Amino acid sequence: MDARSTQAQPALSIEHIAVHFGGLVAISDMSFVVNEGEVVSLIGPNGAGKTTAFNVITGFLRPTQGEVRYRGSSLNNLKPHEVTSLGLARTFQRTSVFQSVSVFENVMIGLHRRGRSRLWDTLLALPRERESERELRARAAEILALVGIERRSRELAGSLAYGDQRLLGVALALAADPSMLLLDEPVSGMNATETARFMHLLDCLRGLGVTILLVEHDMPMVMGVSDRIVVLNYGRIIAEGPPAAIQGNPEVIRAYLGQGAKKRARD
Amino acid sequence: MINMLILGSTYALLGIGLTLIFGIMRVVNFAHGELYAFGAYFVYFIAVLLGFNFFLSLLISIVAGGILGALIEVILLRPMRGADIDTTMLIMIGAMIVMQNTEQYIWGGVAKSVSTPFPEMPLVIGPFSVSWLRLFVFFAALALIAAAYFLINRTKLGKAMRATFQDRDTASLMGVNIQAIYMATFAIGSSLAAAAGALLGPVYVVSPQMGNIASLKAFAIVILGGLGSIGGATIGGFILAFAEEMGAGYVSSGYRDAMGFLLIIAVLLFKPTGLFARSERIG
Amino acid sequence: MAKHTDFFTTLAATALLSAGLVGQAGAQTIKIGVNEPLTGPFAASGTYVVNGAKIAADEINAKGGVLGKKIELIIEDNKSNPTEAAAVAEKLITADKVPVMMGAWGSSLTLAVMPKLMEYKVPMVVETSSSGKITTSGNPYIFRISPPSAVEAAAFKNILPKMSVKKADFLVINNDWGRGSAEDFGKVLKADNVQVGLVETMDQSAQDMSAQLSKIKATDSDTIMVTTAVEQLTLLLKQATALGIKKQIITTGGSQNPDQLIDQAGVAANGTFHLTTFAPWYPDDTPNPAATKYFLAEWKKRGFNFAGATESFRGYDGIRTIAVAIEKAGKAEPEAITNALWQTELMGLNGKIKFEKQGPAGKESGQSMPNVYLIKIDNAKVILPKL
Amino acid sequence: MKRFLPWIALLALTSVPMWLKDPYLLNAFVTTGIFIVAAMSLNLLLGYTGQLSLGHVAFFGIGAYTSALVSLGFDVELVGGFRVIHEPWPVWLGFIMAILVSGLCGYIVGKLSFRVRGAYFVIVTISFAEVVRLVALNWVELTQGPLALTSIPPMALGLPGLGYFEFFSKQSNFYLVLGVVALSYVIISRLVNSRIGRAMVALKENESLAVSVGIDVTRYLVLAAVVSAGIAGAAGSLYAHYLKIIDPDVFLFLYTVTMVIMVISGGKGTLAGPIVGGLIFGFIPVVARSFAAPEIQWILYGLFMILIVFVLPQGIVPAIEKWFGVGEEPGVPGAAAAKIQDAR
Repeated sequence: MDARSTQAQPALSIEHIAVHFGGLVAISDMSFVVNEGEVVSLIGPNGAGKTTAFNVITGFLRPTQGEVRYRGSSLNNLKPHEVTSLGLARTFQRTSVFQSVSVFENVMIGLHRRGRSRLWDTLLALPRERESERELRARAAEILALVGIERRSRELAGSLAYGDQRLLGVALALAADPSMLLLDEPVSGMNATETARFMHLLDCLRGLGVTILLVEHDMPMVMGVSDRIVVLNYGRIIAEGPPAAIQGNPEVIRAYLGQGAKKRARD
Repeated sequence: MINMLILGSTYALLGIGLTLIFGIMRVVNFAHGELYAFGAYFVYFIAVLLGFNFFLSLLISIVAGGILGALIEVILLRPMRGADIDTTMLIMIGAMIVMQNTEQYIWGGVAKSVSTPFPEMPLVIGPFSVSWLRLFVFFAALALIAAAYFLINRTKLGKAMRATFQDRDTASLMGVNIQAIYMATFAIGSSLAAAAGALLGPVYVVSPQMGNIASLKAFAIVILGGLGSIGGATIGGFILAFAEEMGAGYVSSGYRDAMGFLLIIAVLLFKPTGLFARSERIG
Repeated sequence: MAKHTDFFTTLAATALLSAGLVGQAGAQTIKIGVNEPLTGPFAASGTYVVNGAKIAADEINAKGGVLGKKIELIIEDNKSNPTEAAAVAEKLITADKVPVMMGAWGSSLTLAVMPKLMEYKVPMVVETSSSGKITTSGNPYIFRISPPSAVEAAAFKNILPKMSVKKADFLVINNDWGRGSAEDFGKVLKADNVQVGLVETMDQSAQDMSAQLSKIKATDSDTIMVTTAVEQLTLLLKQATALGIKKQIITTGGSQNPDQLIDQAGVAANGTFHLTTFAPWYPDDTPNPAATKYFLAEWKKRGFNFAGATESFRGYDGIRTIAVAIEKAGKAEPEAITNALWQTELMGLNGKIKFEKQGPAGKESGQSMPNVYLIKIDNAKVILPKL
Repeated sequence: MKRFLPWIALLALTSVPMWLKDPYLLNAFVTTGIFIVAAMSLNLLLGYTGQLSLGHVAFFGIGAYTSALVSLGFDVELVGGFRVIHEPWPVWLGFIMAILVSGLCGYIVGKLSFRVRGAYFVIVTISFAEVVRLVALNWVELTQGPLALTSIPPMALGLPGLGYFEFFSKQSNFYLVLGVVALSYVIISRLVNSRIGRAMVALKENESLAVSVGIDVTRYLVLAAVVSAGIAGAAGSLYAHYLKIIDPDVFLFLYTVTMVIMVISGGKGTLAGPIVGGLIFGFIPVVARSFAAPEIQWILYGLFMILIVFVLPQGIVPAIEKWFGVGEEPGVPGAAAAKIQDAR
């Protein structure tokens, strides 16, 4: 993974993105930048367009207009798996793991892009196939150790505790060897201990130089880990800045008024 | 041209039944054609063997089709609720094999014909001629389609069915009895298939094999119209009839039945949700 | 129903104990294998043929059997499926040890069985199949009593000048039978300076032929030559009437079953002509009136509908042919029966059964040349038009 | 222990012709074996990528026709008066061509039809099979249509210096089919136990998630379709040269149903599943024939099908494994317990 180099070099830039579903405007003219090595959070009330933004960045949705660039290259016409190849990996809100496969196999699946064997190697059982598999196994063990669920590796992913499933989801994303991670509500549904563990993991990742874009409702956590926060409401950016500035922003407070009760619900 | 409309109306009946079942229950009903055959055999049984009035026999077989459908739902599908689509599909294929061979066991392989009170000489208007029976079938089918529409759009049951189609969990939360809705759906779908069989049995002949082709055609219709769309199935029925007639008339009669399938492939490649589906997510 | 191999014996065999256990002890009867479609699309016809075969077997046994032993029919269902037809032949020959067989109705079914006959050198009497390939591909174990379409067409050549046909369209079932007929009858028509217009096909399972009929209605031909099974023919006649088609309709193939047509197609059947090989309506005019009367009486006694007689007589003739051959062979062994079949001569329900050589020299198949009749349906009655 | 099971099974099957002398049962083994090969190929699609193709018989039939036509030769006139004459080739080349042509068709169908999923995919595949059947029925010049292709030569292998070996007897056909089963087993097992197989399982489990870890879904679906179609084509070729006659009935929907039920009853997504299920459903008709009337045989077949799905929805092999507590080897999960909703 990349070393942490120049601080203010933009990694991901969102330029005038708009998304319309039929007549419905999900995002109108959104622009922001995530710099290399930064942890940025994207927050906002339900329906503000956070997950839509994620889907646009990772190629699951085509924007109606605007452009997404990562390290200088446009992501606009790429398919999701091609976006991943560029080093952007994401997690999902709800189902984030392959349920009926073992934890270890989950990570092996995640390591897909790192495999070196070709079809013929596999069919003819050439040495390269075995070598490649050995490397992948070693790497999978490393990643599981990093997120701290190595002791669960033989269990079925679907039988894991909720918090561990979220961690496995991150492990899966990490397996794609990303230079940037997009996490969609990673701690929703976690208890306090699990959340604390997760925040520690984020610190580790930051230490490894991974750029992180986070969508999250858990405010204490957002305030605790973010370098900068982008606030969305009704598909547009209403505020942007370091946590301290966002906390006191009157427009943000207004947007969140009355939303408190529903905060936890999915958008 | 007239023939096309008549064919189309019965195709639509078949299609509506199948699309209801798929849309609401997510069951790919391979036994649909067998319910069609059941309707035809039932008419044969009570009209020819028991000597009932022809029109009364039609009504009774439609009801009987519904009852059989309800039984199939309770015995075969209810225990497998929540199973994936492949599993229920296999069960219905099994049911298809059992039903078809039971028909043959009971009635033998020789085709039966149902006599009707209509005159055999056709109605001739200018250059066109059409048999009275077919004319009756056309209007009866239209009436049944209208009844199905009324049921779905204007009754409480229909409302609950539509709610279940939109979102099963929410409907269930709103107090819709999902078990009952499923049973009703399968029964209605089955009775529409039986109705198509009861109407066409006298036009054609009644044989154990008649269900095979009916199932395939029903699938074609439903895909054309978009899975789960009733209006689509109606129009799909007419489109299929049109394509077949055109295919036989202008391409080659050998490829007549290929028309429907080519149409399916074309539609799915260019508009995967069918021609008239509400935007429904695939996956 | 058919006599089946003992369940437990076969179970044991399938449980892979030993094949030796399967062998049947003691030859108290002479077995004849019958390989017919009893389920699937051809079930109706196959069942008719089997019923005819049973009448023949009972008649022969009532008269003391063959070579002093009773004959026993081992009837198996080939499910209207070529793979199964071959498997059934394998079973009949190897497990039931039948020295001779009858089958397999459809041409593709018979063709699938043929390699097995070569393999085990067991003869088979073919009772229905019409494909030319059956007797021309060099299989010396094939003895066919049904006429291939070429034979039927040749017989039609003599009738044709007496009918008024100037231009004919064809509407045939899309299988070997229909396509073969269209080809062979087409040749005969052209040779007689009759124009051949459209050749339309219909799928085996098709129920609505209106499109094809509309197309034919629009041509300037005066006659429609039709080849298909009776169910489809019924629909076709009804639909032709509904469309107001006034052309002369002649059907070929000999399994049209005029009674079923009269019964089910009603007035639509009036005025149609049919080429058939068996005329049960006028037993006295058939080649073998005594046998015809016996057969029809027996058919009726067993509660089968009269209409089935035109299909089932083939099964009756087939078994009688086999019985005569076994008697002539003097022993129930495949090779002896094969040789005896060449010498077999009897009067069947539709004419003399005697096998002529067909196919490549040295490995010819046997083909019998039955009579062909032209009948007409007039006012719901079958008549033999005097032409 | 588990590692040796396939070898033990292979050894046991190798011995069959040595003590089973009943040609009828041996014949049942050969035809069952041919359908097992086809079922194994279907399992690759259905069990590992989760795509149910109910038109699989199309590839089987295309293989059968290709192999038969290559070894028999043909002479057709294409559109525009272009005439193609093909002289008969050795039979083993027909076998290879069958695999290639079926594989190519798998590629085309895969490319086109993997735009849709679920019930839509099922129906596209059925339609494809029906269209192919109708072409085989109506393109009389090439396929002889309903007149059937007859006198298809038996499978033969020409080894330089060693002479020419024809698979004529039942025993030799048994070993031929067994060999193809074993080879298909090896190919499929290597494939599914590799990173390619993991990618397939991933996209069956959760397509969006699979995509997000960088798996090119279409690529792997198409790859599975190509391999699967190729193996089905091989099975079709075996069928043509064993039965020695084919007609458009090789495209019977019932054959697809047979393959599917073999896979499901044995256990989809397990390597041994199609073999176990295949042996059971291959021999049900043989056993049923001995005691039941024809229609009853079918009714039993259908009932047994329903029963298996009711009692063992996961299939026999996973049930046995659970019973004996044998875990599946990594990379080969049992049939998925729950369908997972799209994450979007």
